[in-house]
Amino acid sequence: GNSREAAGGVDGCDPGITDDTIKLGASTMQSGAAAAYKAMPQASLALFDEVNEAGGVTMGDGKKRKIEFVSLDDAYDPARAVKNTRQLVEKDQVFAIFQAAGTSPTLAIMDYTTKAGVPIVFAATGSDEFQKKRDEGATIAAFMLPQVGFENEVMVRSIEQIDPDATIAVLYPNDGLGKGSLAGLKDLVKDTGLKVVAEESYEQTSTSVDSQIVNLKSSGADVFVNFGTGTFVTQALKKANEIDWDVEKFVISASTDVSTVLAPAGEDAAEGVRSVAWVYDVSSDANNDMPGVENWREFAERNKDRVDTHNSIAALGYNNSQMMLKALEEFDGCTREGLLETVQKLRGVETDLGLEGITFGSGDADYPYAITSMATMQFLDGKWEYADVITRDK
Amino acid sequence: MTFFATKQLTASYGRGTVLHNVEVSVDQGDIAVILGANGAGKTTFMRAITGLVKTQGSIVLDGLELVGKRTHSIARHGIAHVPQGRGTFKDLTVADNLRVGGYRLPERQVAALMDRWYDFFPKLKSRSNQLAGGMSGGEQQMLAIARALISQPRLLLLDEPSLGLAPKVTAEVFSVLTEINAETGITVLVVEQNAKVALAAASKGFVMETGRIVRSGPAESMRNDDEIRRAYLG
Amino acid sequence: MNVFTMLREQQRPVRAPRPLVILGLVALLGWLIWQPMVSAPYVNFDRSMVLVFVVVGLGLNLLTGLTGQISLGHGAFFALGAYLSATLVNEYAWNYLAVVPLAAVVAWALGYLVGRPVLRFSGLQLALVTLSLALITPSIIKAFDDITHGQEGIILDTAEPPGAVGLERDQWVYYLCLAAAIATYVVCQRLASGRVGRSLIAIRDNETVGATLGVRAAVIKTRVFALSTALAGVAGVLYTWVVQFVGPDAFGLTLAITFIILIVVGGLGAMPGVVFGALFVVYVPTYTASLDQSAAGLSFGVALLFFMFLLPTGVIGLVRVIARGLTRGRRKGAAGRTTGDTAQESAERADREAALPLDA
Amino acid sequence: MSDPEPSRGTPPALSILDVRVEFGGIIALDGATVGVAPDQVMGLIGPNGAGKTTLFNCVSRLYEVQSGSIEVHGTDVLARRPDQVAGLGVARTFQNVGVFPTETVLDNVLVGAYPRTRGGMWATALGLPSIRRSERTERERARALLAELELTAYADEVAGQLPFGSLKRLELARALMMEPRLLMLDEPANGLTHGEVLELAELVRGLRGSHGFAVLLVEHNMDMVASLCDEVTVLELGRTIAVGTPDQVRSDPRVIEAYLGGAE
Amino acid sequence: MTLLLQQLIDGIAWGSLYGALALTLVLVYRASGIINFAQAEFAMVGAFVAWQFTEWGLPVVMAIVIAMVLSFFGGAAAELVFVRPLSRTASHFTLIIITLGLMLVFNNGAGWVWDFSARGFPEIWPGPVINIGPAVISRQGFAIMAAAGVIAVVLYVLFQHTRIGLAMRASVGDPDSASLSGIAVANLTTISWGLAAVIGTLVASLAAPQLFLQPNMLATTLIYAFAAMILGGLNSPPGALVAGIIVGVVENLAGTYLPGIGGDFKQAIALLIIIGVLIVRPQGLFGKKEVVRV
Ligand SMILES: Nc1ncnc2c1ncn2[C@@H]1O[C@H](COP(=O)(O)OP(=O)(O)OP(=O)(O)O)[C@@H](O)[C@H]1O
Ligand SMILES: Nc1ncnc2c1ncn2[C@@H]1O[C@H](COP(=O)(O)OP(=O)(O)OP(=O)(O)O)[C@@H](O)[C@H]1O
Ligand SMILES: CC(C)C[C@H](N)C(=O)O
Ligand SMILES: [Mg+2]
Ligand SMILES: [Mg+2]
Repeated sequence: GNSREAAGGVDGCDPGITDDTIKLGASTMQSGAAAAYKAMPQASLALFDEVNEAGGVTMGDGKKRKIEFVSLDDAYDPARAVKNTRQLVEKDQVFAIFQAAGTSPTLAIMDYTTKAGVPIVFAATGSDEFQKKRDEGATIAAFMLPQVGFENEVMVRSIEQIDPDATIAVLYPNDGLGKGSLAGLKDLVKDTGLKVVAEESYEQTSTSVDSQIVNLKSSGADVFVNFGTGTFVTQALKKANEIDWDVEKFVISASTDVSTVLAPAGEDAAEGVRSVAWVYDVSSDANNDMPGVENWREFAERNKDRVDTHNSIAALGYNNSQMMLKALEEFDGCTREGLLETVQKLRGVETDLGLEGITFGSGDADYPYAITSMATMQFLDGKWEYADVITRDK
Repeated sequence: MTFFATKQLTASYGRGTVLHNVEVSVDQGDIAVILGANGAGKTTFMRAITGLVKTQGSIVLDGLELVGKRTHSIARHGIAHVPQGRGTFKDLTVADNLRVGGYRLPERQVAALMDRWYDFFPKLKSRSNQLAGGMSGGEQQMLAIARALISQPRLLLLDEPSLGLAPKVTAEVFSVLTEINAETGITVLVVEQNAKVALAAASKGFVMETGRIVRSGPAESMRNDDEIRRAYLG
Repeated sequence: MNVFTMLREQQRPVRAPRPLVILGLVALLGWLIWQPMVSAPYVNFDRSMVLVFVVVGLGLNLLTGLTGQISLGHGAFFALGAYLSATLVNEYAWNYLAVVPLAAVVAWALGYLVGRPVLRFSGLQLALVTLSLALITPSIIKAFDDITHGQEGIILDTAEPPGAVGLERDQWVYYLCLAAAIATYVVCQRLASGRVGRSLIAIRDNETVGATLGVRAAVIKTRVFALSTALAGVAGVLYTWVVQFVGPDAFGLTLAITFIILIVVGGLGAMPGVVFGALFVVYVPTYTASLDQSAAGLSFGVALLFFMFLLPTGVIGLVRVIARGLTRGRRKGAAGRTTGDTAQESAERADREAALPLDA
Repeated sequence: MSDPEPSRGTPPALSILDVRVEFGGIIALDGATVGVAPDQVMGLIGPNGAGKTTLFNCVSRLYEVQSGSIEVHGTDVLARRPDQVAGLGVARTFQNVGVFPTETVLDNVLVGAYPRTRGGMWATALGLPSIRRSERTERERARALLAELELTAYADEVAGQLPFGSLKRLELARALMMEPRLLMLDEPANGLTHGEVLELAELVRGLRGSHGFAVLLVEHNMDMVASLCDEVTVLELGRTIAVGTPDQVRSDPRVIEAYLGGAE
Repeated sequence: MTLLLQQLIDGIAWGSLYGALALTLVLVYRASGIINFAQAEFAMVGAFVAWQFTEWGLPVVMAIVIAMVLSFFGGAAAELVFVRPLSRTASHFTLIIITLGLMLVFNNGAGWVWDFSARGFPEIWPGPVINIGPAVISRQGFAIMAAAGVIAVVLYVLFQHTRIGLAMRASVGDPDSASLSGIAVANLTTISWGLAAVIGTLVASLAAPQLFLQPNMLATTLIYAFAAMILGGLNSPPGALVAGIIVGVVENLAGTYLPGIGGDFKQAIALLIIIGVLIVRPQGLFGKKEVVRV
């Protein structure tokens, strides 16, 4: 782009939208340590392409628009996320940032987008930080991971159901999410019979968490809450099993993938693990008979080359994109302002992969997270058994 | 009969050719000396023989073409090369240096040969367990020569063996060379600045200037040549 | 002699008539100053990043290229500067410009303290130690999370242009970085040539011999190390102006590799080369990312191999060889050995001519 | 007799008294004593391993001295760091050449100007004009020296590629660039033909005449020693066993026995 | 008490892994005088190859063996192509950069082929854990210890009691003189690179069930392997293993009992060990000092 100023859109409209196209963009981690998340934008691209082939999405103003989705890689480096986002806004002139991913990068770009008046919608992150940001007026809405505080709340409630005065041992990654979760948990148990008696942290660059698990066991706690992610969860389960530490184990919703997280630990190692969820686990074939899951399987089949049907991250991308489509159908303006409001208003939206009894959208401009109800679940002989849905009360 | 001969030998480093059509031939049992000013290309010639520089042309040892062969296999065909300015393994002990010399011989034989050279260079014996890097310049030169001879070569290349050696030792080295040469008929090709001693021991002589052989002939004829006297003997 | 061997050999700077040099310099400077006026903000920010890397790269080149001391750990000092800027500006409301000298001093002092013991290590050991430092820099940052806010990092709103100058933020930052880069370049260029430069190479080639010529390796090495860490620190500050965010993940192994690429791609020991290195590390990843999730890292790896093999003298080596080719006709012997030109001749030539702008 | 001439008022260029050096049991120097008067050329000969180079390395402070004293022009060297010795006007060459292989021949020589010239990192960074000026004059000086040692053809070559003999001459040029008051040469004739040796001797004598410095010369080439040295000190097993004119020494039975052998 | 014992055992188990990797570094260092920063990545790729064979239905042991054979050629090829052409002329810096380049290429190459998500890896010796008093050790961990021990001894004998060891030391010191003595320097180096890769593949395949297979599997262990190598004295195989175990144990105990360290800051220990050793005892526990002579 050599023209100094970002050319404004036509007649009162913001840049990035025309009568037959709307341009969305996002910088996400697609290489390096967190490269697995590339599956998310991939799924979105696949879905949008299908929509475009069918002529586009019919938006609130009755016009059919094709969706252009520009997806850049920041390798989970916030600095590059900022750089990319500037480029998206100034060069590609996207209308909105859709499905930004990761806490640090999303936090990093937020001030810039807010200044530029560009909304960040359906981002794949749930740190409590965003509540603060929203209170400061950030142009964000309907993030597609549960607010960490809320997930903790759900977890605490189900621990109480099991044993109202249980002692808890916690493993957490030494990062914003991990420490935030720990702090949140301690906060929640304050006025309950529950008690955090041991906490161990690990670095994303650690070799193993064996030593931490051994220490946690020696605390004699009744419940093991594991805020870890990825292989560290698998390692933890495996080690706990080896030194047979059989207590109630909780993992966070981000670590519930059967094929990549639970199964590798060994069949009995993951038996009985508890967590929460808002979409069906696609990594196992347990729920294939659900109509929504069937849709997903067919979609994945149609886009084999880009979408792995058993990849939960891809499934999230699919889910988020369906939310985006829903929002566009509702949206009848052509300003970024307008889109933000539309997304904020979304409520009770049903998607293919949403668990039964769970809908998305807070309908509350002040609460920038779209997930307001979750199901508790337990991992029993190789599959997740979903139990009662808990809804956020405020 | 010619035991060793180079034909049309040219050698070059990355840039610029250093040797031009060098033709040298020596018979079995010869001790041949190569004289030449500094920078003439003597070292390059030696390095060319053992494949340490890029060369074209032909080098024949006892009917076997060496050009194109890798250094270690050239060595295995019975050529030992004492490079200019040491070439000892600084972080190996004196004894290990000698063992490397006997790398391809049976242990027992090596032991015997080592004793022999210990006797000739007592200094080495008294230091057999010192790291070679600690030895003095001359001591290292002795070590290099001993190591070369231990490998029982058929052709011995010496690049300025007297370098850093005390006059006495230089004399001794050349006399022992003639000894061994008489004993085993080993062929020796030596680059030497100490022409006096070298020509005395040698049977044949060559003069190299700017990468070319400009004179060659029997050693004594050279000893009596005025031009050579002025430049190399004095 | 063929081109490949020329590319492998260290090439001396190509010299050109002084008027030409002046002209070139003026033109270049003009372009650099005019560009941001007509470029989109993100373009200016990218260019500012290039300049930031130039500042780091120059210091590293002085240290590694000339003095022969490998450091893969300068990311730590870069981070130091960045976090100083972030915290002082955010928490203590410092003037963002005031942070620059402070960062320089602090990074210099720390570099001096670290350098003193560490620079006694051999090349391999040094590489190993500094690589390890790079590996744990992020966890060090997180360990001080009460200051650094650990993983979340720090968002900072800084380097707002003074109203008087009437520039946008991106332009203002660009000019600041440009000024820093030029100043650094001049200093490093001077240090790289002449008495000091020769002593650095002496240290690289043979410390013992250097000592007998009065070169006090221990001290000089430490000073150069400290200088390079100071520059890394300053660059860290500039980085925060451009990015307006600091987080631990930006300062790990990848950054270490990036820094090495800076000098390898440009050309070891050749100050102008750093510019090419900086362009490489800023722009290449943006193109590769679209290929595959591994392409960015792969491209860096391949670049390292490629340059070490085919272009050990870096882009600058190539530039010089080409320039030679062009000037050869004009002055025979300019290429490589100036055999035959006598003392006075070449001395005079040196007077008549100065170095090319990008090629001192 | 082994004392440096006491007669002179000015202190000797070099006086090494009773120096002892050990390397884990190996006694390299065992009370060696050498004296060099100002503008004297002193030869230093002795069998291999006698301790000649070690002696050099002691003066250069590259080796630690167990006992004894070393003074250069009356200043105690042992109290100095290696890099400070150069400041005392001591220049040396190395037996197995110590050039900077990746620097050009010209730059190698220019490093020789280091101890004489000013301009540290700060001054250089600021680009003070004085520095530019001295740089220019030194360059001219260096080129002149290269011409004198017939190395001009190599001036812009990378030093690593020079033939051995040229390397020795390059080292000499660099040493002379230091404008030394004491020049220590470790086997400078290595790799030179008889003819070249005589030229070299001629050159050193000439330079000494014009610049006036003392020389300590380690050399196994007796022609060189004879044609250059005013006096010769003989070292054996780290001890000084004889001092005298070249002819005296050459005819000294102990020297012949230990060093020269029949070959003379 | 149980805690201490368990931490000790885990420390030894992981330490053996670090030690085993250090062994591969030592082997290459002995043979070519350089530290191959890509060594851990070689091993990782080897494990991936083995995994690929298991995916294609081969029994795990056979898969690993085949992978080991292949990695010999892989390692040798890497040396032939990337190191040998430069090894004689090039500076340390060049070679370091080259191995860094290889590290990136192998890591991201693996990511390209197998992507970055973690995979389980079958155990060669499945079954319940082994009880040691109140504490336990996984069979896999035990296997690593055993393997590392054997390898260390074999390498020690190779270096110390065969001519090959002598030849290696000679080649590193002065390649030209070595080949002038009839030593096939280049082949020696190439073979050692091959062997190092073989060992790496074995070790990585044994560790994979614990670490879970993904391109960055061993990247995090690299720094510990460095620490082990330095502490062990750069070129002593037993030294590397012992040092590795020391590092592992220290790491675990410090992580457990030192308040400041904690689970997340353990890596710093490795760096501290490295620097500390280099300053206090550069030749490491088992290395020997070098003379410097001018
Ligand atoms: N590595 C190298 N690269 C480029 N040129 C070289 C190299 N080594 C030697 N030369 C050139 O080859 C020519 C001959 O060098 P060489 O060492 O063979 O001479 P020499 O006769 O051995 O001299 P000396 O008697 O001093 O040892 C010289 O001009 C030298 O510059
Ligand atoms: N760094 C060292 N470590 C161990 N021994 C050493 C060291 N330096 C010198 N020596 C020993 O000290 C003695 C004297 O060595 P030096 O190099 O001074 O002899 P030199 O007189 O120069 O002999 P040359 O005429 O052969 O050069 C030798 O026996 C040598 O082995
Ligand atoms: C390489 C240099 C330091 C010279 C070495 N001391 C020698 O005299 O052999
Ligand atoms: Mg020679
Ligand atoms: Mg000596």
